[in-house]
Amino acid sequence: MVTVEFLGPIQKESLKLEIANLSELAKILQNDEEMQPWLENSAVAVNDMLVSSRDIELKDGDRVALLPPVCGG
Amino acid sequence: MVTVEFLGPIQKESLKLEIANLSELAKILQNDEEMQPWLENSAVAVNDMLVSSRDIELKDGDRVALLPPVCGG
Amino acid sequence: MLYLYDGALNVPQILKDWYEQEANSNYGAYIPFVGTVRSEDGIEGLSFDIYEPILNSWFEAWQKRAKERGAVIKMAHSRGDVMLHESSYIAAVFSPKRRVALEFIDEFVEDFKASAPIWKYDLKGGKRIYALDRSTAIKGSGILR
Amino acid sequence: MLYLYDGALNVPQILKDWYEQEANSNYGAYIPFVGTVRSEDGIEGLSFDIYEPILNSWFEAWQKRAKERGAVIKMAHSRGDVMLHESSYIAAVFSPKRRVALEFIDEFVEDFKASAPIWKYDLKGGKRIYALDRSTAIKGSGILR
Repeated sequence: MVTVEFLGPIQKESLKLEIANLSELAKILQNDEEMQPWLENSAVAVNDMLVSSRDIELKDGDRVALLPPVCGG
Repeated sequence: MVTVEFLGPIQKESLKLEIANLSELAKILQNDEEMQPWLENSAVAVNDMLVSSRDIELKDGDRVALLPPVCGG
Repeated sequence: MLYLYDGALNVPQILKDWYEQEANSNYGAYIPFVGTVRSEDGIEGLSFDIYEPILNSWFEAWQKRAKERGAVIKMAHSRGDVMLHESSYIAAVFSPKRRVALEFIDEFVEDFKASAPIWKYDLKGGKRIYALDRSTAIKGSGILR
Repeated sequence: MLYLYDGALNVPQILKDWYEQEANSNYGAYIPFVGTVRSEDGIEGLSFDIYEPILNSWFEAWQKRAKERGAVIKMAHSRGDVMLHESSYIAAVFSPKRRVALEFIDEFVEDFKASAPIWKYDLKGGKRIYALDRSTAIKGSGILR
Protein backbone atom coordinates (compact mmCIF):
# COMPACT_ATOMS: atom_id res chain seq x y z
CA MET A 1 0.00 0.00 0.00
CA VAL A 2 1.29 3.44 -0.99
CA THR A 3 0.10 6.64 0.71
CA VAL A 4 -0.45 9.70 -1.50
CA GLU A 5 -0.62 13.11 0.17
CA PHE A 6 -1.70 16.45 -1.27
CA LEU A 7 0.16 19.38 0.25
CA GLY A 8 -0.58 23.07 0.79
CA PRO A 9 -3.60 24.40 -1.08
CA ILE A 10 -4.65 21.12 -2.76
CA GLN A 11 -7.95 20.36 -1.06
CA LYS A 12 -7.91 16.59 -1.22
CA GLU A 13 -7.79 13.85 1.40
CA SER A 14 -4.78 11.56 1.23
CA LEU A 15 -5.19 8.27 -0.62
CA LYS A 16 -4.02 4.73 0.04
CA LEU A 17 -3.40 2.94 -3.25
CA GLU A 18 -2.06 -0.38 -4.50
CA ILE A 19 0.29 1.00 -7.15
CA ALA A 20 3.72 -0.09 -8.32
CA ASN A 21 5.01 3.14 -9.87
CA LEU A 22 4.27 6.81 -10.51
CA SER A 23 2.82 6.15 -13.96
CA GLU A 24 0.01 4.20 -12.34
CA LEU A 25 -0.55 7.09 -9.95
CA ALA A 26 -0.63 9.53 -12.89
CA LYS A 27 -3.37 7.50 -14.61
CA ILE A 28 -5.50 7.45 -11.48
CA LEU A 29 -5.15 11.18 -10.81
CA GLN A 30 -5.74 12.14 -14.45
CA ASN A 31 -9.25 10.69 -14.07
CA ASP A 32 -9.97 13.19 -11.29
CA GLU A 33 -11.02 16.41 -13.00
CA GLU A 34 -10.27 18.59 -9.99
CA MET A 35 -6.70 17.33 -10.01
CA GLN A 36 -5.98 18.33 -13.63
CA PRO A 37 -4.57 21.83 -12.92
CA TRP A 38 -2.53 20.54 -10.00
CA LEU A 39 -0.96 17.78 -12.11
CA GLU A 40 0.32 20.49 -14.46
CA ASN A 41 2.13 22.51 -11.84
CA SER A 42 2.91 20.17 -8.94
CA ALA A 43 6.18 18.52 -8.08
CA VAL A 44 6.33 15.00 -6.68
CA ALA A 45 8.22 13.66 -3.70
CA VAL A 46 8.67 9.98 -2.81
CA ASN A 47 9.46 9.46 0.86
CA ASP A 48 10.17 13.21 1.12
CA MET A 49 12.71 13.22 -1.73
CA LEU A 50 11.73 15.22 -4.82
CA VAL A 51 11.78 13.11 -7.99
CA SER A 52 12.15 14.32 -11.55
CA SER A 53 10.81 11.34 -13.51
CA ARG A 54 7.84 9.00 -13.48
CA ASP A 55 10.12 5.97 -13.76
CA ILE A 56 10.15 5.37 -10.07
CA GLU A 57 9.18 1.98 -8.66
CA LEU A 58 7.07 2.15 -5.52
CA LYS A 59 6.99 -0.44 -2.76
CA ASP A 60 4.70 -1.17 0.14
CA GLY A 61 4.83 1.61 2.72
CA ASP A 62 6.16 4.30 0.37
CA ARG A 63 4.77 7.82 0.74
CA VAL A 64 4.15 10.02 -2.28
CA ALA A 65 3.47 13.77 -1.94
CA LEU A 66 2.28 16.33 -4.47
CA LEU A 67 3.72 19.82 -3.98
CA PRO A 68 1.93 22.66 -5.80
CA PRO A 69 3.68 25.98 -6.60
CA VAL A 70 5.42 27.49 -3.59
CA CYS A 71 5.87 31.00 -2.23
CA GLY A 72 7.66 31.30 1.08
CA GLY A 73 8.91 34.50 2.63
CA MET B 1 45.38 81.67 0.99
CA VAL B 2 44.51 78.00 0.42
CA THR B 3 44.45 75.47 3.25
CA VAL B 4 45.83 71.98 2.51
CA GLU B 5 44.88 69.14 4.87
CA PHE B 6 46.31 65.63 5.09
CA LEU B 7 43.74 63.08 6.17
CA GLY B 8 43.86 59.72 7.95
CA PRO B 9 47.31 58.18 8.28
CA ILE B 10 49.28 60.97 6.58
CA GLN B 11 51.32 62.40 9.45
CA LYS B 12 51.61 65.98 8.32
CA GLU B 13 50.37 69.27 9.68
CA SER B 14 48.03 71.21 7.43
CA LEU B 15 49.55 73.95 5.26
CA LYS B 16 48.46 77.43 4.30
CA LEU B 17 49.69 78.24 0.81
CA GLU B 18 49.41 81.02 -1.77
CA ILE B 19 48.64 78.83 -4.78
CA ALA B 20 46.36 79.32 -7.78
CA ASN B 21 45.81 75.73 -8.85
CA LEU B 22 46.52 72.08 -8.05
CA SER B 23 49.57 71.94 -10.35
CA GLU B 24 51.30 74.44 -8.07
CA LEU B 25 50.38 72.31 -5.07
CA ALA B 26 51.76 69.21 -6.81
CA LYS B 27 55.12 70.93 -7.37
CA ILE B 28 55.38 71.95 -3.73
CA LEU B 29 54.49 68.52 -2.38
CA GLN B 30 56.76 66.68 -4.83
CA ASN B 31 59.69 68.42 -3.13
CA ASP B 32 58.72 66.79 0.17
CA GLU B 33 60.28 63.31 0.15
CA GLU B 34 57.97 61.93 2.81
CA MET B 35 54.99 62.89 0.66
CA GLN B 36 56.14 60.95 -2.44
CA PRO B 37 54.33 57.65 -1.66
CA TRP B 38 51.17 59.51 -0.61
CA LEU B 39 51.09 61.48 -3.86
CA GLU B 40 50.99 58.17 -5.74
CA ASN B 41 47.97 56.77 -3.94
CA SER B 42 45.99 59.71 -2.57
CA ALA B 43 42.85 61.28 -3.95
CA VAL B 44 42.26 65.03 -3.79
CA ALA B 45 39.22 66.96 -2.66
CA VAL B 46 38.63 70.68 -3.10
CA ASN B 47 36.12 72.09 -0.62
CA ASP B 48 35.13 68.49 0.21
CA MET B 49 34.41 67.55 -3.42
CA LEU B 50 36.65 64.89 -4.95
CA VAL B 51 38.36 66.10 -8.13
CA SER B 52 39.77 64.00 -10.94
CA SER B 53 42.12 66.46 -12.64
CA ARG B 54 44.82 68.94 -11.73
CA ASP B 55 43.19 71.60 -13.90
CA ILE B 56 41.35 73.15 -11.02
CA GLU B 57 41.69 76.81 -10.26
CA LEU B 58 41.93 77.64 -6.55
CA LYS B 59 40.76 80.84 -4.95
CA ASP B 60 41.31 82.47 -1.59
CA GLY B 61 39.73 80.46 1.21
CA ASP B 62 39.56 77.16 -0.70
CA ARG B 63 40.33 74.00 1.22
CA VAL B 64 42.24 71.12 -0.37
CA ALA B 65 42.42 67.67 1.23
CA LEU B 66 44.54 64.62 0.42
CA LEU B 67 42.79 61.28 1.00
CA PRO B 68 45.06 58.22 1.17
CA PRO B 69 43.74 54.66 0.47
CA VAL B 70 40.60 53.87 2.46
CA CYS B 71 39.28 50.82 4.24
CA GLY B 72 36.04 51.28 6.15
CA GLY B 73 33.98 48.48 7.61
CA MET C 1 19.46 26.40 12.70
CA LEU C 2 16.04 26.42 11.09
CA TYR C 3 13.41 27.90 13.37
CA LEU C 4 9.65 27.76 12.73
CA TYR C 5 7.23 29.89 14.73
CA ASP C 6 3.45 30.12 14.94
CA GLY C 7 2.52 33.62 13.73
CA ALA C 8 4.72 36.67 13.27
CA LEU C 9 8.45 36.66 14.02
CA ASN C 10 9.98 38.71 16.84
CA VAL C 11 12.57 40.22 14.52
CA PRO C 12 14.71 42.22 17.01
CA GLN C 13 14.94 39.22 19.34
CA ILE C 14 15.89 36.77 16.59
CA LEU C 15 18.50 39.11 15.07
CA LYS C 16 19.97 39.62 18.54
CA ASP C 17 19.97 35.91 19.43
CA TRP C 18 21.71 34.95 16.20
CA TYR C 19 24.28 37.74 16.55
CA GLU C 20 25.08 36.60 20.08
CA GLN C 21 25.18 32.91 19.14
CA GLU C 22 28.00 33.63 16.69
CA ALA C 23 29.70 36.42 18.67
CA ASN C 24 32.84 34.36 19.20
CA SER C 25 32.87 32.36 15.96
CA ASN C 26 35.19 34.86 14.24
CA TYR C 27 32.86 35.63 11.36
CA GLY C 28 33.49 39.04 9.80
CA ALA C 29 30.14 39.41 8.04
CA TYR C 30 26.55 38.82 9.22
CA ILE C 31 23.81 39.51 6.67
CA PRO C 32 20.21 38.92 7.66
CA PHE C 33 17.38 39.23 5.16
CA VAL C 34 14.05 40.15 6.79
CA GLY C 35 10.79 39.70 4.90
CA THR C 36 7.81 41.77 6.05
CA VAL C 37 4.16 41.63 4.96
CA ARG C 38 3.36 44.60 2.71
CA SER C 39 0.01 46.26 2.35
CA GLU C 40 -1.11 45.63 -1.24
CA ASP C 41 -4.27 44.55 -3.05
CA GLY C 42 -6.31 45.15 0.07
CA ILE C 43 -4.95 42.17 2.00
CA GLU C 44 -5.21 42.03 5.79
CA GLY C 45 -2.23 39.73 6.06
CA LEU C 46 -0.72 36.50 4.78
CA SER C 47 -0.90 32.93 5.97
CA PHE C 48 1.58 30.11 5.46
CA ASP C 49 1.55 26.32 5.28
CA ILE C 50 4.89 24.55 5.62
CA TYR C 51 5.80 20.97 4.80
CA GLU C 52 8.57 20.42 7.28
CA PRO C 53 10.23 17.15 6.18
CA ILE C 54 11.20 18.53 2.77
CA LEU C 55 11.94 22.00 4.14
CA ASN C 56 14.39 20.40 6.57
CA SER C 57 16.24 18.41 3.90
CA TRP C 58 16.30 21.42 1.54
CA PHE C 59 17.76 23.53 4.35
CA GLU C 60 20.34 20.90 5.31
CA ALA C 61 21.59 20.75 1.71
CA TRP C 62 22.11 24.54 1.81
CA GLN C 63 23.80 24.38 5.19
CA LYS C 64 26.25 21.88 3.70
CA ARG C 65 26.97 24.19 0.76
CA ALA C 66 27.50 27.06 3.18
CA LYS C 67 29.89 25.01 5.31
CA GLU C 68 32.00 24.20 2.24
CA ARG C 69 32.51 27.96 1.83
CA GLY C 70 33.24 28.50 5.52
CA ALA C 71 29.83 30.06 6.14
CA VAL C 72 26.75 29.24 8.19
CA ILE C 73 23.06 29.90 7.45
CA LYS C 74 20.18 30.49 9.85
CA MET C 75 16.55 30.77 8.90
CA ALA C 76 13.28 31.54 10.67
CA HIS C 77 9.79 31.34 9.17
CA SER C 78 6.23 31.77 10.34
CA ARG C 79 3.46 29.18 10.25
CA GLY C 80 -0.14 30.39 10.01
CA ASP C 81 -1.23 34.01 9.98
CA VAL C 82 1.04 37.07 9.81
CA MET C 83 -0.62 40.46 9.64
CA LEU C 84 0.35 43.66 7.77
CA HIS C 85 3.77 45.09 8.66
CA GLU C 86 4.65 41.99 10.66
CA SER C 87 7.52 39.79 9.49
CA SER C 88 7.30 36.16 8.39
CA TYR C 89 10.81 35.35 7.22
CA ILE C 90 14.42 35.87 8.25
CA ALA C 91 17.40 34.26 6.53
CA ALA C 92 20.95 35.08 7.60
CA VAL C 93 24.45 34.22 6.46
CA PHE C 94 27.56 34.46 8.61
CA SER C 95 30.92 34.15 6.90
CA PRO C 96 34.53 35.15 7.48
CA LYS C 97 34.56 37.45 4.44
CA ARG C 98 31.99 39.78 2.96
CA ARG C 99 31.96 38.53 -0.67
CA VAL C 100 30.89 35.02 0.28
CA ALA C 101 28.17 36.38 2.56
CA LEU C 102 26.83 38.84 -0.04
CA GLU C 103 26.69 36.20 -2.75
CA PHE C 104 25.31 33.51 -0.48
CA ILE C 105 22.41 35.49 0.93
CA ASP C 106 21.28 36.33 -2.61
CA GLU C 107 21.52 32.73 -3.88
CA PHE C 108 19.90 31.36 -0.75
CA VAL C 109 16.93 33.75 -0.74
CA GLU C 110 16.28 33.20 -4.45
CA ASP C 111 16.37 29.41 -4.15
CA PHE C 112 14.20 29.66 -1.04
CA LYS C 113 11.57 31.50 -3.10
CA ALA C 114 11.76 28.93 -5.91
CA SER C 115 12.05 25.70 -3.95
CA ALA C 116 11.16 25.80 -0.26
CA PRO C 117 7.92 23.86 0.37
CA ILE C 118 5.93 26.74 1.82
CA TRP C 119 2.55 27.91 0.54
CA LYS C 120 1.30 31.46 0.84
CA TYR C 121 -2.31 32.61 1.20
CA ASP C 122 -3.73 36.12 1.16
CA LEU C 123 -5.99 36.97 4.08
CA LYS C 124 -8.79 39.01 2.56
CA GLY C 125 -12.32 39.60 3.78
CA GLY C 126 -11.82 36.90 6.39
CA LYS C 127 -10.88 34.33 3.71
CA ARG C 128 -7.60 32.48 3.09
CA ILE C 129 -6.89 32.63 -0.66
CA TYR C 130 -3.98 30.68 -2.18
CA ALA C 131 -1.54 33.14 -3.83
CA LEU C 132 -1.15 31.09 -7.02
CA ASP C 133 -0.18 34.06 -9.20
CA ARG C 134 2.85 34.85 -6.99
CA SER C 135 3.89 31.22 -6.56
CA THR C 136 6.55 29.27 -8.42
CA ALA C 137 6.26 25.68 -9.60
CA ILE C 138 9.09 23.66 -8.08
CA LYS C 139 11.68 22.51 -10.63
CA GLY C 140 10.57 19.21 -12.16
CA SER C 141 6.87 19.91 -11.67
CA GLY C 142 4.32 18.36 -14.02
CA ILE C 143 5.65 14.80 -14.25
CA LEU C 144 2.23 13.37 -13.44
CA ARG C 145 0.33 15.33 -16.07
CA MET D 1 20.37 58.12 8.42
CA LEU D 2 24.12 57.94 8.88
CA TYR D 3 25.13 57.29 12.46
CA LEU D 4 28.68 57.54 13.80
CA TYR D 5 29.60 56.17 17.23
CA ASP D 6 32.71 56.29 19.37
CA GLY D 7 33.88 52.68 19.77
CA ALA D 8 32.01 49.45 19.06
CA LEU D 9 28.43 49.39 17.79
CA ASN D 10 25.54 48.03 19.85
CA VAL D 11 24.37 45.79 17.01
CA PRO D 12 21.15 44.34 18.50
CA GLN D 13 19.97 47.81 19.53
CA ILE D 14 20.72 49.40 16.16
CA LEU D 15 19.09 46.57 14.18
CA LYS D 16 16.02 46.86 16.43
CA ASP D 17 15.85 50.67 16.19
CA TRP D 18 16.07 50.63 12.40
CA TYR D 19 13.48 47.85 12.10
CA GLU D 20 11.09 49.81 14.31
CA GLN D 21 11.75 53.12 12.53
CA GLU D 22 10.51 51.58 9.25
CA ALA D 23 7.85 49.29 10.75
CA ASN D 24 5.02 51.17 9.06
CA SER D 25 6.79 52.26 5.87
CA ASN D 26 5.48 49.24 3.93
CA TYR D 27 8.91 47.93 2.93
CA GLY D 28 8.89 44.20 2.22
CA ALA D 29 12.64 43.61 2.57
CA TYR D 30 15.17 44.74 5.21
CA ILE D 31 18.76 43.61 4.68
CA PRO D 32 21.39 44.71 7.18
CA PHE D 33 25.07 43.96 6.63
CA VAL D 34 27.03 43.74 9.90
CA GLY D 35 30.84 43.92 9.88
CA THR D 36 32.66 42.44 12.87
CA VAL D 37 36.36 42.57 13.79
CA ARG D 38 37.97 39.18 13.10
CA SER D 39 40.93 37.73 14.94
CA GLU D 40 43.74 37.48 12.40
CA ASP D 41 47.45 38.31 12.21
CA GLY D 42 47.58 38.69 15.99
CA ILE D 43 45.65 41.95 16.10
CA GLU D 44 43.97 43.08 19.31
CA GLY D 45 41.42 45.17 17.45
CA LEU D 46 41.00 47.82 14.80
CA SER D 47 40.81 51.58 14.94
CA PHE D 48 39.13 53.99 12.53
CA ASP D 49 39.51 57.59 11.40
CA ILE D 50 36.61 59.15 9.53
CA TYR D 51 36.49 62.31 7.47
CA GLU D 52 32.88 63.27 7.96
CA PRO D 53 32.24 66.00 5.35
CA ILE D 54 33.05 63.73 2.42
CA LEU D 55 31.46 60.69 4.09
CA ASN D 56 28.25 62.68 4.41
CA SER D 57 28.17 63.76 0.77
CA TRP D 58 29.10 60.25 -0.43
CA PHE D 59 26.26 58.86 1.70
CA GLU D 60 23.76 61.44 0.50
CA ALA D 61 24.52 60.55 -3.13
CA TRP D 62 23.77 56.90 -2.34
CA GLN D 63 20.60 57.81 -0.46
CA LYS D 64 19.42 59.65 -3.57
CA ARG D 65 20.14 56.60 -5.77
CA ALA D 66 18.24 54.43 -3.27
CA LYS D 67 15.27 56.77 -3.27
CA GLU D 68 15.06 56.60 -7.08
CA ARG D 69 14.57 52.86 -6.72
CA GLY D 70 12.03 53.24 -3.90
CA ALA D 71 14.53 52.15 -1.26
CA VAL D 72 16.20 53.69 1.78
CA ILE D 73 19.69 53.13 3.22
CA LYS D 74 20.91 53.39 6.79
CA MET D 75 24.49 53.15 7.94
CA ALA D 76 26.33 53.10 11.25
CA HIS D 77 30.12 53.17 11.73
CA SER D 78 32.56 53.30 14.61
CA ARG D 79 35.15 55.99 15.27
CA GLY D 80 38.27 55.01 17.21
CA ASP D 81 38.97 51.59 18.67
CA VAL D 82 36.89 48.44 18.17
CA MET D 83 38.18 45.25 19.75
CA LEU D 84 38.07 41.61 18.55
CA HIS D 85 34.57 40.21 17.91
CA GLU D 86 33.03 43.65 18.32
CA SER D 87 31.30 45.26 15.34
CA SER D 88 32.30 48.49 13.62
CA TYR D 89 29.94 48.71 10.64
CA ILE D 90 26.28 48.23 9.79
CA ALA D 91 24.70 49.11 6.46
CA ALA D 92 21.07 48.34 5.75
CA VAL D 93 18.71 48.61 2.82
CA PHE D 94 14.93 48.71 3.07
CA SER D 95 12.92 48.31 -0.12
CA PRO D 96 9.45 47.26 -1.22
CA LYS D 97 10.80 44.25 -3.14
CA ARG D 98 13.59 41.81 -2.45
CA ARG D 99 15.55 42.05 -5.74
CA VAL D 100 16.24 45.77 -5.32
CA ALA D 101 17.34 45.24 -1.72
CA LEU D 102 19.61 42.30 -2.54
CA GLU D 103 21.30 44.14 -5.38
CA PHE D 104 21.53 47.42 -3.53
CA ILE D 105 23.17 46.10 -0.38
CA ASP D 106 25.88 44.45 -2.50
CA GLU D 107 26.56 47.57 -4.59
CA PHE D 108 26.47 49.83 -1.57
CA VAL D 109 28.84 47.76 0.58
CA GLU D 110 31.33 47.36 -2.29
CA ASP D 111 31.36 51.08 -3.05
CA PHE D 112 31.63 51.81 0.66
CA LYS D 113 34.80 49.69 0.78
CA ALA D 114 36.23 51.42 -2.29
CA SER D 115 35.22 55.02 -1.66
CA ALA D 116 34.12 55.94 1.85
CA PRO D 117 36.71 58.23 3.51
CA ILE D 118 37.48 55.97 6.45
CA TRP D 119 40.95 54.75 7.42
CA LYS D 120 41.61 51.50 9.23
CA TYR D 121 44.44 50.77 11.64
CA ASP D 122 45.45 47.47 13.23
CA LEU D 123 45.85 47.57 17.00
CA LYS D 124 48.89 45.41 17.69
CA GLY D 125 51.28 45.43 20.62
CA GLY D 126 49.71 48.67 21.82
CA LYS D 127 50.43 50.37 18.49
CA ARG D 128 48.06 51.76 15.85
CA ILE D 129 49.32 50.60 12.43
CA TYR D 130 47.72 51.85 9.19
CA ALA D 131 46.31 48.87 7.24
CA LEU D 132 47.72 50.00 3.90
CA ASP D 133 47.78 46.50 2.38
CA ARG D 134 44.01 46.10 2.88
CA SER D 135 43.17 49.63 1.77
CA THR D 136 41.95 50.82 -1.63
CA ALA D 137 43.06 54.00 -3.38
CA ILE D 138 40.00 56.13 -4.09
CA LYS D 139 39.13 56.38 -7.80
CA GLY D 140 41.10 59.22 -9.35
CA SER D 141 43.99 58.97 -6.88
CA GLY D 142 47.47 60.05 -7.92
CA ILE D 143 46.68 63.31 -9.72
CA LEU D 144 49.33 65.15 -7.68
CA ARG D 145 52.17 62.70 -8.39
